[in-house]
Amino acid sequence: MTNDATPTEAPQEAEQSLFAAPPLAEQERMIEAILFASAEPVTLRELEARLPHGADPAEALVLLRRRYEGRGVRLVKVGDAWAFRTAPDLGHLMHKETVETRKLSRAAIETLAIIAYHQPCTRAEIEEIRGVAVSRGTVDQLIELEWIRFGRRRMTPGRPVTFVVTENFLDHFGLESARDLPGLKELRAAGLLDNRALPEGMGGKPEAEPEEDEQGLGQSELFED
Amino acid sequence: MTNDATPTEAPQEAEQSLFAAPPLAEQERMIEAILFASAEPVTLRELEARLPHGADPAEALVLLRRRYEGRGVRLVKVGDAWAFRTAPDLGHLMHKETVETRKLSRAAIETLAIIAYHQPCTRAEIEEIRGVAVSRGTVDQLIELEWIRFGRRRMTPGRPVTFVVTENFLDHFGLESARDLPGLKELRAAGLLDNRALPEGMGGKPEAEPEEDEQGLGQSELFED
Amino acid sequence: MSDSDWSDSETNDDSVAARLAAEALIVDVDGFEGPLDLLLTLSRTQKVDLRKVSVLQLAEQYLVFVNKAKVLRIELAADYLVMAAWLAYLKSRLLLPPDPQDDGPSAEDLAAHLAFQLERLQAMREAAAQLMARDQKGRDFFARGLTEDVQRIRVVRYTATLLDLMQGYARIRTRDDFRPFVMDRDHVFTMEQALDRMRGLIGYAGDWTDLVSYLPEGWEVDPTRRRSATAAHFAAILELAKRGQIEVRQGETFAPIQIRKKPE
Repeated sequence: MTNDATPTEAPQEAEQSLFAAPPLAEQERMIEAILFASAEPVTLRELEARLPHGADPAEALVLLRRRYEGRGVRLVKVGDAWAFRTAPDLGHLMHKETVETRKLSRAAIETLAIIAYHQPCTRAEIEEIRGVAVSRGTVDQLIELEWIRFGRRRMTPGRPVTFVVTENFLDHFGLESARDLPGLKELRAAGLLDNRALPEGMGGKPEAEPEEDEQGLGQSELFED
Repeated sequence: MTNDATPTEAPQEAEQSLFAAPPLAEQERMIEAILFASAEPVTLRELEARLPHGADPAEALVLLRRRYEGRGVRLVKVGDAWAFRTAPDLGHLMHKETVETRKLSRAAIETLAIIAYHQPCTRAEIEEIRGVAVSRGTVDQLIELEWIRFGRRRMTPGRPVTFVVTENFLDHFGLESARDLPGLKELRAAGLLDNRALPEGMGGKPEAEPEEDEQGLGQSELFED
Repeated sequence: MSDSDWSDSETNDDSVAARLAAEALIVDVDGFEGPLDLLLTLSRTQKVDLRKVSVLQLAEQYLVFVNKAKVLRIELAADYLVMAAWLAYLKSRLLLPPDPQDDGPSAEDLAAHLAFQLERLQAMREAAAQLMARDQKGRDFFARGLTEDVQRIRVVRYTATLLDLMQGYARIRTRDDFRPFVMDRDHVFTMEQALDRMRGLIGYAGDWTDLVSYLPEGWEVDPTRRRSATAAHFAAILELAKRGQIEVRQGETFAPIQIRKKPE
């Protein structure tokens, strides 16, 4: 991976970009610079906007990701965005940078997992799964952490709000997308993510039954493509 | 998370570091990660303190610096410390242009309209028609937009400069020449004017003919109407 | 949770040891996140796969727990009691032969659903644990520390249409047509003025007098002025009449309006 080969005429080529997109190697350099400068993931769209006209960030990103394989930092995808992150096996060198995070309560962690695996997910559904009321503080805390946000309202009576996980959530847990949640496939195969209707007459818990199509839609949107 | 690329032996090596310094390539990775994540340039001394015992950051830094030669970011020495910085030729990527469209102010539109209908036209004439002083900013703005430019000086006392509209102006407003601007009669027919009697002599469009009217004579014709 | 035998409803409450054990568990109720969580914990004592858990046995275990809480006079939250009632109902349904006239869900369906709920809660617990065990940002991997601000350059693009231009021009060229409307105060007599006048005059109006005779000098001839003064004085006498200071009369429509001071 010696880079001595990188053409020194690169800057001149950049000037020619008024007429043609810069060479791929040059696009790669540019993306490298942009992503290095940002702590937040940068969306493909923004990369496109910031690169010279005619550049193809998607292609250059493939090259760049490969270049950093096995390095101390690596290129990761977060939703539609890209970011450099240090390799996880080097975390022990970073005590200085470690951010002390508030310890999440068991309720908050479970609520987060339920939202991630069932999204979009209403409060009633969370409560049905946990068998206990979700306190306002729990949801607030997760929203404050920017790990969940409000999704679309469910088209059922009362039009309840739904919760979905955010890009920040994906970034924090090193996930490319919600489809990469650990064990998701197995859970789905076991039918444990189904919104199984309660048998009628089940005591004292008239939970809102989400409309099937809506639920199905949301799920497939998020996980299946 | 795709850890596949990370050399799997790395963590083991790190553990072995209790007894021996990690290989140079591994030290390079470590420094790369530390410099990447640090908010400030890191001194050699601090690197030494943070790397496993026996590591030689100076040597690894040489390798790392070489690795980033010609890339989008480079390893630079800042005083006694080291940091990654954007390659100087890519500084322009750290700007993000946002285009904001704004309506031209009423003063600017009126000034522009007077120049278009009466060109060549002096500032004093514009003020006479509008009945208020024309601010410098308004004229500057129109010049900056390349919608007006200076015409020939008027051969009257003080030799005032005149303004005329530009090709850009015609381009922007889809006109072939300033003569194509509709006259008052047409404006009224188009419902742009109140349908009431106009003061004498205002019924027609002033025949602005820039080429011929450069002199004061042509102008007086226009304004006496 | 202690390993006391909760399925044994015969526990001797008199035994101090048993009481203590029971208390330990009951006190633990704070540690449970609702009845479902308690059920999940109880189901572990069956030491079988959740799919094979005996719901009947579980229901019994739960009811024992609730009864012990009652004995110890520990107040359980309402949802624990609701669950207890429901489990008692389920238990009876499971034990009795099915009622052929009941077309609702069978006791087995209800039991299966409860088992599903427990399995799902368990699965979510495990998923949550897996999630939290992942490498996390700020702990295991890190973002760029020395970021560079992206300078935002705002480019303002001004626009104007031909219509704006023409309207602007039209506005200037027709401006002279507009003359601001100025109220001609010389020919207006206000009600306040009339009221002031009349207040001074009614003292003399012992007999019925025509309103017209009260109009001020110089206001009776010019029609514009007369109209204004008449209107103002008419309004003024109405006000005075309202206050009970004068009386007003009019013989017929359009007949002269007469006023006099109200007799005391």
